[in-house]
Amino acid sequence: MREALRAALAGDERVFLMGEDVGAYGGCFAVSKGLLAEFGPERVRDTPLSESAFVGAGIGAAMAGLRPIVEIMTVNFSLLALDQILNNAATLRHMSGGQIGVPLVIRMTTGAGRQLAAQHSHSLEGWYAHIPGLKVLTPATVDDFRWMLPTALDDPDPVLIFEHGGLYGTEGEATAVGPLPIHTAAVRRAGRDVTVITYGGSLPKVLDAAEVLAARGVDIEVIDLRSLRPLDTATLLESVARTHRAVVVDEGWRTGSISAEISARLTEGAFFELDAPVARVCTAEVPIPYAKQLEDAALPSVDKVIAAVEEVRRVDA
Amino acid sequence: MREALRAALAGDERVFLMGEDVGAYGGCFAVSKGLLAEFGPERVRDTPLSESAFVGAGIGAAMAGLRPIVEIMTVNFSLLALDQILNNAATLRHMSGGQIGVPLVIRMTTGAGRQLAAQHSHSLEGWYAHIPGLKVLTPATVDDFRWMLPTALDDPDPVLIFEHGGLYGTEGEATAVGPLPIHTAAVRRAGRDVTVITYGGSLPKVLDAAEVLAARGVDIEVIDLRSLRPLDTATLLESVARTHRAVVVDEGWRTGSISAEISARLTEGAFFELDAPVARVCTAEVPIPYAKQLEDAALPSVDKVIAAVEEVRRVDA
Amino acid sequence: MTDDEFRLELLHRMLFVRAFEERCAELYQQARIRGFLHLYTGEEAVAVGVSAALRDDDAVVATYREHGHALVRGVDPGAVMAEMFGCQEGCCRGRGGSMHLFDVSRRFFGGNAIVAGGLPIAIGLALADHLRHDDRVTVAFFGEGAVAEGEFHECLNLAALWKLPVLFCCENNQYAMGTALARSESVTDLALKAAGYGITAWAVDGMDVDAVHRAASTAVPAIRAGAGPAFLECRTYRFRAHSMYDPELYRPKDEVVRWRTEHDPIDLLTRRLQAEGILDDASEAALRTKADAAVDAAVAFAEAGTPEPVETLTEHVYAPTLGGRP
Amino acid sequence: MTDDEFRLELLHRMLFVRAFEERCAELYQQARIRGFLHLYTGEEAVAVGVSAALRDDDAVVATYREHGHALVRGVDPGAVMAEMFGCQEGCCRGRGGSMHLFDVSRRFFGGNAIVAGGLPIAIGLALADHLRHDDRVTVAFFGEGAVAEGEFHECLNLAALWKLPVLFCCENNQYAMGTALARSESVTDLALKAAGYGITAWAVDGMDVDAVHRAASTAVPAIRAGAGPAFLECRTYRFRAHSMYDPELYRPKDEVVRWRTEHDPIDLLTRRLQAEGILDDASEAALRTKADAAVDAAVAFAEAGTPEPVETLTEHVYAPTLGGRP
Ligand SMILES: Cc1ncc(C[n+]2csc(CCOP(=O)(O)OP(=O)(O)O)c2C)c(N)n1
Ligand SMILES: Cc1ncc(C[n+]2csc(CCOP(=O)(O)OP(=O)(O)O)c2C)c(N)n1
Ligand SMILES: [Mg+2]
Ligand SMILES: [Mg+2]
Repeated sequence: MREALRAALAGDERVFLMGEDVGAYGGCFAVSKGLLAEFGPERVRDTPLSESAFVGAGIGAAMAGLRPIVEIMTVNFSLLALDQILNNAATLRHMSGGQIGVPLVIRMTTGAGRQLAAQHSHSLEGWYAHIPGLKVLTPATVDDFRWMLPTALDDPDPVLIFEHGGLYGTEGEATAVGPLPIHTAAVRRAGRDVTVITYGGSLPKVLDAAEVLAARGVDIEVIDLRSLRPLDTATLLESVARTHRAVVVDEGWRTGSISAEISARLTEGAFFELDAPVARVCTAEVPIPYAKQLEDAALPSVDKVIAAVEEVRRVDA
Repeated sequence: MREALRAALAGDERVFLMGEDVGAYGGCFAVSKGLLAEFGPERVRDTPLSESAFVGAGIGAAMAGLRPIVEIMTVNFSLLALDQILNNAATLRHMSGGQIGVPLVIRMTTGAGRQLAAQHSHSLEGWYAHIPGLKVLTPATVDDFRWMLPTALDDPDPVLIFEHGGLYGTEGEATAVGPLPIHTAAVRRAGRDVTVITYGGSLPKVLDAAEVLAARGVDIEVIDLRSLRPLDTATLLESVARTHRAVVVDEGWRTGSISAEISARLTEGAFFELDAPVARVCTAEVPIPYAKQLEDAALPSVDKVIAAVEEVRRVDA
Repeated sequence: MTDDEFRLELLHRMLFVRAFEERCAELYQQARIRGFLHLYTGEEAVAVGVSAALRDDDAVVATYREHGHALVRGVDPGAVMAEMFGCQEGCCRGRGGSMHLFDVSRRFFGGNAIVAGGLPIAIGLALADHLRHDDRVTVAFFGEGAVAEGEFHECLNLAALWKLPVLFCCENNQYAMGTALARSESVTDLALKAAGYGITAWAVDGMDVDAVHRAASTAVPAIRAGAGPAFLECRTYRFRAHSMYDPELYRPKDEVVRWRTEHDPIDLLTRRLQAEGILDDASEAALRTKADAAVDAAVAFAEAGTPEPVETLTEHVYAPTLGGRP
Repeated sequence: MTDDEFRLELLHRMLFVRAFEERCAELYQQARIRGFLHLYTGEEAVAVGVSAALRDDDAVVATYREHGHALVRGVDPGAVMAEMFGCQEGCCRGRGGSMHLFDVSRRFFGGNAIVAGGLPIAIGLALADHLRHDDRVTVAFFGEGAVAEGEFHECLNLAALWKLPVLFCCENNQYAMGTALARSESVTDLALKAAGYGITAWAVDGMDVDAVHRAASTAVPAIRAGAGPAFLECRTYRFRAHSMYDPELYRPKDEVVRWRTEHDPIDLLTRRLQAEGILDDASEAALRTKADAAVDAAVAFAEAGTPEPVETLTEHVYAPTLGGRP
């Protein structure tokens, strides 16, 4: 991600980075370390703790033709800026009859799994995907962390990038060499038996489950949504038309999660293809607890994915 | 609603009402007219425009044992208080290991249909239903406007009541004579052919559609959810087991709406009962436009409900 | 333009805004305009006086009570009226309505219906100018009710901390819907709030367009020169209800009458210009006729408009470029 | 308690908090404590001095850096440690962890990890007392970083407007994570912010527990008597990193060393009590031993705890009453 930010700042004068502790501190997850020295405090701009004001300032600067990258340290604090995101960023183009664009990128860390407890463990990317006017990206691979940003910056509309906190440690070099499309899902593992749809921090869990299942002779297809809004329904339907069974895995609370939307769309678009109801593996409907054993029990896991796959295979139409 | 508020204030010293213009102005929709004179400014408490602070103050007062009714003038402004609602009201019981309860009622007007344009026409009740720790009510009848409030006030946990702006004009006397349960859906019209599930401001539209359909010989069952969290799935499944077809009607934007959750639950719980995929009639995925013709086109309507019912009847398993 | 001509123009603008608003009220009664309608009657001197101190390339952000600001900023009155008629000729193609007027060509950035919600946008517009070393100024208009919102404070701090070219123009009309200032602020001297951020602040009689214009003419060039933000409180009064739904239970009728009869900004300037021999009855009548005619023309334009077609509903949610599938 | 005994008790409390925090750091290295851990080392005089001015039935709301506040408020140290071990003996049954300590029996209301997020709760607790005519006081502790949040302003205004019994205690340790105050506030004299709301404000040396206690002992009784809210800025310094993840790139090492060696609140009080002849080496050693022993006991209690069973995961989301089906 740091490389993506550096390239964006170096490549386009209109780009600047703004957020809490992006500069002197080096970014909450050391993501922006070194950028202050390279680009200076005007373009790597530390803000006070004023989420609503600085996100709104990003909107205004984008309206004026700049290309701000606003960092909200984590999704948990984005609620303080939600009015600006929903009532301004998402509506301005429409309310102005197409006169105004808001080419803004908002990055934030999302997700649980690090024992940060109820106020610091939200997974609200699916919730944001409810809002017309926004685009919602969820990179899960090294390539996407590196190469979704330039595409997002080229987008004339506000793009939210949710980076799962558990993925910052991912090792590896990017293999892609240029900007990647941001509107398509990717098949991360081809398979015959069950389509497992996921994104972000749950992708590694699903890929691990795929290994275990493969050893048992079950061949799952793993789809990484990459973007929650727009949702690439076509890729999902195409896969389900082959496998006839689907499981959705996401870290949001079950009720009203993006997995509900996917389930509804698969039912709408592939009802007569499905041999079993679409299953969901989500987070338990509790504020995320601190204790490791409780948090683990609340979140999707490799075992839960495996169990859900086995379950949809048992059912038969 | 005014009667409900008056009775609550008169019946329990711990109850007080707080919000913008609830007092001197008489409430944005004249809902609290006369209450200031009757109960005084301490218990009918006008607040400054400080949504986060006064909603949070309601949380604190509830923690201390009072029974605040906080009015957020409309759901559109609730975003400013969302951090308090999600990170405090919804989590405190859990984070404190059960020590703290937040017996708070938050009322707000919701919905579109009055040409108030993009920032004043949100329908976010389905969105709030995603949050564990909250309860979400959507009264649609005179009885529910009158008699859900006392039950909500008795509840030891935070209850959000979404009152659709289009329903304040509803005429009629309450027929119920005491507090109504808030966790159950109600069958507002029994029917054989298709289950139509809805709530709040869409209920009158669905009942109108039922009349038209009845004249054509189509007999729909109309279920009023009443509560979006918890969702009374049992009542829905029971109905669908009889009709084998379902349509969900709600005023939220389609993607990620509560109708997606209902579709997913029906698929999970009644897959083999369904003769057609669950259909959804939602709001178009646009910020709500001002012009009447555009707003009408964006929202669910009697015609769209009828078309959806006809459509699910055409499909056959 | 001579000084006299300039002040006659101020009068004309106030007359025009007044006539426009009164016509809106009529059209609302006739249900030609719908939704929420917040009229500016009584407060004209604020928008007129401040705007006259701006350059064409400066930017304006306003609230839901913004017809006046849009008009004096030069947004086409016909397009404003057509907007409220829901027509494709409207400045926002019928999507915004009364509360959301926009005209990028005039750098008029709304029309924001969330109290204090426009302030961060103003900060951002100013930040863009600051980063590009453009000497443009952004004016944010807002009611005194907005001062209680946290966002107001965040924005004052950001603007002062970063020395952004923003004029915060508080239209203190003494009520936020039904809430009098003293019932919403522990300290009602709003200039003190600005001082807490080191922001230069003035309070002026917002019914005196000369005074408003003088203050703005002091503030704006200083901001433009890099002095950082300034805060201008204009003490004013709304002659009409908050919106068309308001029964006005919260203020005595005679208070309204007193303000209308004793403090009307149009009367004040008219009398002053007469006393100074700049205006006579005939030229006053001519100005009024001209204002009325302009309103007539705007209404005629809107009447002749075409309702924005339903087929366009989903346009302008995302830009049509990039081949994205939304 | 005599005055001397009282001040020895202040010293003991600071020693205890210090020892507790240092042990937490060790336990974090050993991965016995997980998640975010924000230590109070260096700032002990603030919580100790203010809390000593409170009654048992007063209420306290704090931040994620709240071990010290909980401990001096009388929350059981074993239960605090067990909480961080994720045990059912923890004060929140392992659900809260370091950032969310609660103990209703001590009227200790958290443990809030959203900056400024606890302030509205404090307002509400105080409002309840106000409505019930209880003469209790609520203290809200928060960092100077919170002053930039809009919520801070909304809360100061509400408290002042409604004359609520709240003490706003700002722990100005000069940094919010890596952001020095001067880079987040245009005016760094925080007492001026309070003045903008008509709130009485003091700034005291937060390293001097006597001074903190004196100020709090002036403020709290006045609040209790109905004078409305007060604001107390305690100027302090955190000796350790923001949390256990912080590489501390934003402040020079020697600045930390200088504060540690020249301004340690424990050293300051120790030296003063020695100079006043109240403390000798032996009694100082005894106090330290007592503090360490209490920490040992807390750790032993936690070590003997039982992990909160996984089966209870869904408990405490809603109250178990009412037969509701969630
Ligand atoms: C955040 C928010 N809360 C509440 C409202 C409802 N509301 C609309 S206008 C208004 C009063 C605003 O008063 P003021 O800022 O003084 O402006 P004025 O209407 O007097 O011009 C209120 C409460 C809103 N639009 N936005
Ligand atoms: C609303 C919000 N934004 C950002 C954060 C991340 N964060 C946690 S602590 C902190 C610094 C707060 O500084 P201060 O208020 O001075 O307290 P201190 O840590 O110095 O005690 C930040 C930015 C947060 N927890 N909440
Ligand atoms: Mg006002
Ligand atoms: Mg600090």
